[in-house]
Amino acid sequence: MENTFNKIIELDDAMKHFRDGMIIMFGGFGGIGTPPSLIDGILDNGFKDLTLIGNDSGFPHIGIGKVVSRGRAKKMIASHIGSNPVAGQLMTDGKMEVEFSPQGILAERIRAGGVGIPAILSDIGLDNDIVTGNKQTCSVGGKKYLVETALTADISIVFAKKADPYGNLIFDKSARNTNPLVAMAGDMTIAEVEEIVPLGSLDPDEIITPGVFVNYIVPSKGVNWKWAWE
Amino acid sequence: MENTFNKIIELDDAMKHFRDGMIIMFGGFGGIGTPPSLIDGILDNGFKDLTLIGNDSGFPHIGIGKVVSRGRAKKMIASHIGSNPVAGQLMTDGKMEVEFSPQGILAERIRAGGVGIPAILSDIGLDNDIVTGNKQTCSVGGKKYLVETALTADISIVFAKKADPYGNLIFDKSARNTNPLVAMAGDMTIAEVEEIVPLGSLDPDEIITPGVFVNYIVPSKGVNWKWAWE
Amino acid sequence: MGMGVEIRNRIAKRAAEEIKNGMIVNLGIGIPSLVPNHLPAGTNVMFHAENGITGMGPSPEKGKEDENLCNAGGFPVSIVKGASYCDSTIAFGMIRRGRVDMTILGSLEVSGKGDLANWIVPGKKVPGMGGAMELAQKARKVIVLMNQTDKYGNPKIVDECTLPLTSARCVNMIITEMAVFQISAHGLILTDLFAPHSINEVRAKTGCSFTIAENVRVIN
Amino acid sequence: MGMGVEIRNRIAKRAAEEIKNGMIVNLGIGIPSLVPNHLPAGTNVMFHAENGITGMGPSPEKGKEDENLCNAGGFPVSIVKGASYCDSTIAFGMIRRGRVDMTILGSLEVSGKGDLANWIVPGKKVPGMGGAMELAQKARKVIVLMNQTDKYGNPKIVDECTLPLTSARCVNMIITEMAVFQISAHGLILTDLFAPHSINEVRAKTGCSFTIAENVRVIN
Repeated sequence: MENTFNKIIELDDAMKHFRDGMIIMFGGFGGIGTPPSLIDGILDNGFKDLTLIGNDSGFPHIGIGKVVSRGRAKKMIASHIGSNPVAGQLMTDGKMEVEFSPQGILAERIRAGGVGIPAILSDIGLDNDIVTGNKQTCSVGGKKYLVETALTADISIVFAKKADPYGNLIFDKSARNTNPLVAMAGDMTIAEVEEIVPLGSLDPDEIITPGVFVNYIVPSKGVNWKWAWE
Repeated sequence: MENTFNKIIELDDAMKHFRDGMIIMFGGFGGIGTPPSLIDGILDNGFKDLTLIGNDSGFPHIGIGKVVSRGRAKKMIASHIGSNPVAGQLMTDGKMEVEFSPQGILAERIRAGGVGIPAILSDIGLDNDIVTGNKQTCSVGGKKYLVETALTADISIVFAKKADPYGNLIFDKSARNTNPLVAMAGDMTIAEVEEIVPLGSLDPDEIITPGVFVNYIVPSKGVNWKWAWE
Repeated sequence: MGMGVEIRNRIAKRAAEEIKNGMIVNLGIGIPSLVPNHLPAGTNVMFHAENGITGMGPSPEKGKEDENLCNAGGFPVSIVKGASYCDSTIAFGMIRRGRVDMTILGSLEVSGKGDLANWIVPGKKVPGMGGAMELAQKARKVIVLMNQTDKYGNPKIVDECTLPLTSARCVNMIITEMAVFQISAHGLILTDLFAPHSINEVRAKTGCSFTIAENVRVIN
Repeated sequence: MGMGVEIRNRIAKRAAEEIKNGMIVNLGIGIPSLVPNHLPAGTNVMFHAENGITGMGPSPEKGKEDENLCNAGGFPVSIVKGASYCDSTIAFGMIRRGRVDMTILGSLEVSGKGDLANWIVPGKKVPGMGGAMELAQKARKVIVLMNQTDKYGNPKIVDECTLPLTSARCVNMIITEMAVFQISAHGLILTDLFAPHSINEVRAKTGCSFTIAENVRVIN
């Protein structure tokens, strides 16, 4: 494959951009749409003290759950950790800090980071201590709202069905979920893709994530975990 | 064509939902992507005192410009009116109020309305009187931001390339522009479409606007104006 | 929920009656997932999932699962004609914009005022709210399907929730194995009774007062 | 701008030198639209339009225009391989997120500090800011192409802008028919001179002081 924009790299080269203590944002929802090879790369290279931002903590052996279960995260920002009991245990034991954000608001905060909006206002969970935490409020038109600040990351990792050499991405069915949002929010974005196709072969009307937001493209080795329903 | 969801209607029936003094939001950018038959319907039915929300005021005989030029709008919220001298004259003469919003922030305000977010914070034009107007500010992390409130409308009108009977929409090239955003922001949304295709014939991965947001579908009679470059 | 299949299906069937042609409906896990089985053939309803599906269909046959086509709980589904995929912000945009007509979910407790507590058991289970708050606050109609009592026999419909709220005053209807309640500005109203339960029996197992509709329907 | 084609192209050619492989560039109307004609063959650059195009190509031949493929000014364009369409929020997301490497635009006035005034002439022209503020504030590099003086011979590079600002301290480079200036923390620096103009001539037609780079390049 032509590598016109020098974005196509091997997994090992992608790993050179990671380091301990980083803020990593990951695409996916219950593990579906989370990039399996990049997750393995993070594990194999021993990166730790990570702050992970994404929809949920996956399952113990699925998706980001693999990283969480091995104690590599010092903090998570997620909407729930219910499907990963190890995450709950780490939180209870004080080994991992968890910041909960309502699911749709979390997605909007990630998108806000991705499109350079500093914050959004929200009325979700306004009277709920766990949501409000010590968040600032702002009154507009006599109504009080929470200031939900944008989220960005040092590196975003996403999983796509196809990429062209510019990094234009299309996703597969419900594996799209948070990926297009996460793809915009990283200071650097690495896309793991099932297939790389020649420039010009993706229909410009069908591209979901413009390559503008993608720094590197890594060919996927495929999902190597058993799904919860298997 | 099957009309399973009773969303496919004729232009005349669509017009029964309009009335004088309404807030109408329109898709399009410089006239491109603005629904020509719905615009003609509004003109032919004499609707007036309208508040129009959209990217710009088109050209005098193109897009929403046709409505503006005939003095049917009492107010516009737009990012510029530079391409329509009639709009400028109406503003100068005090016959039409114009509220300017930076283009990308206007698009975000429309999107915010569309996804039920009450407002976003913005640092665009923060020290510019015309942008700030009497807008509220909010300080986060020691930085001052403008509170840019969401925009919604009584009716949103959009222009799409194809619709299925559920109102799932795809757009044609750069005629997409603000249409998917406007489609979400209307209390009622009417899509004028070039082609209606059977349910199930649009690829679910390629649908840009889910039919959830579309109340009615009107077949287009096509563009009947001369483009500025013609 | 420790409930027999037959009873679970009876609850789901009653919930299915609330779904009208053209609606967009979000279903929680558990009994709510049984609701589609009880819809009359030809009902045009679009089932919505928070992860970005509009138009979910039934579970695929074993062996035909697609790992990239799953519901918000991570389990394989199919799609119907007219379905579409979107990112999570748009899926929640549908909810917050009021385009999701109904959500049918389970709960730990519901108060007579419609307060919903279905996400935390302090000191035991703090899994995060997921999308529950947005659904509870913003879906046009919130229907709770749950047992009349918890495993210790204590009423789950209460005067004031003891568990932390997911959202206040958001529940419109409760369907249990014993009865159906509407929650209006005037409080809790019993509208349906599942045979062979009696109103007195329901009263004994409800933690708050309720009124009784003029024509209580008895469902056999 | 009342400038000959040759001079306009000279300015555009100099601006084209600033574009490096892999960049994403937004072009304003007027002289900036000539810049692509001066790029070396094989430069991989993606031109960005606010209405949602990444990867614009040249204007189509007369008669081959597509009314649904136009730039932000409403005029027909084409696309290159690897192009994509998006909605306006994403097009501006690219700008605000710092993914647009450069914007090349015209101006009415620029101050020596890099203040940009290109959108309003009070009492005469109040057309709205369009996307100018976002581009000026958020593109990684802002290059202004304009005449050294207005039609009355008054300098357009000034100490303090007299017209309302589009954005303060945002311009990185100015290219006129006479010279090229960089704007740094140390103020305005003349780096290039277009023959046959002299530095004294430029000084006479510049409304603020500037320093001169060590090795001024003379462009013939």
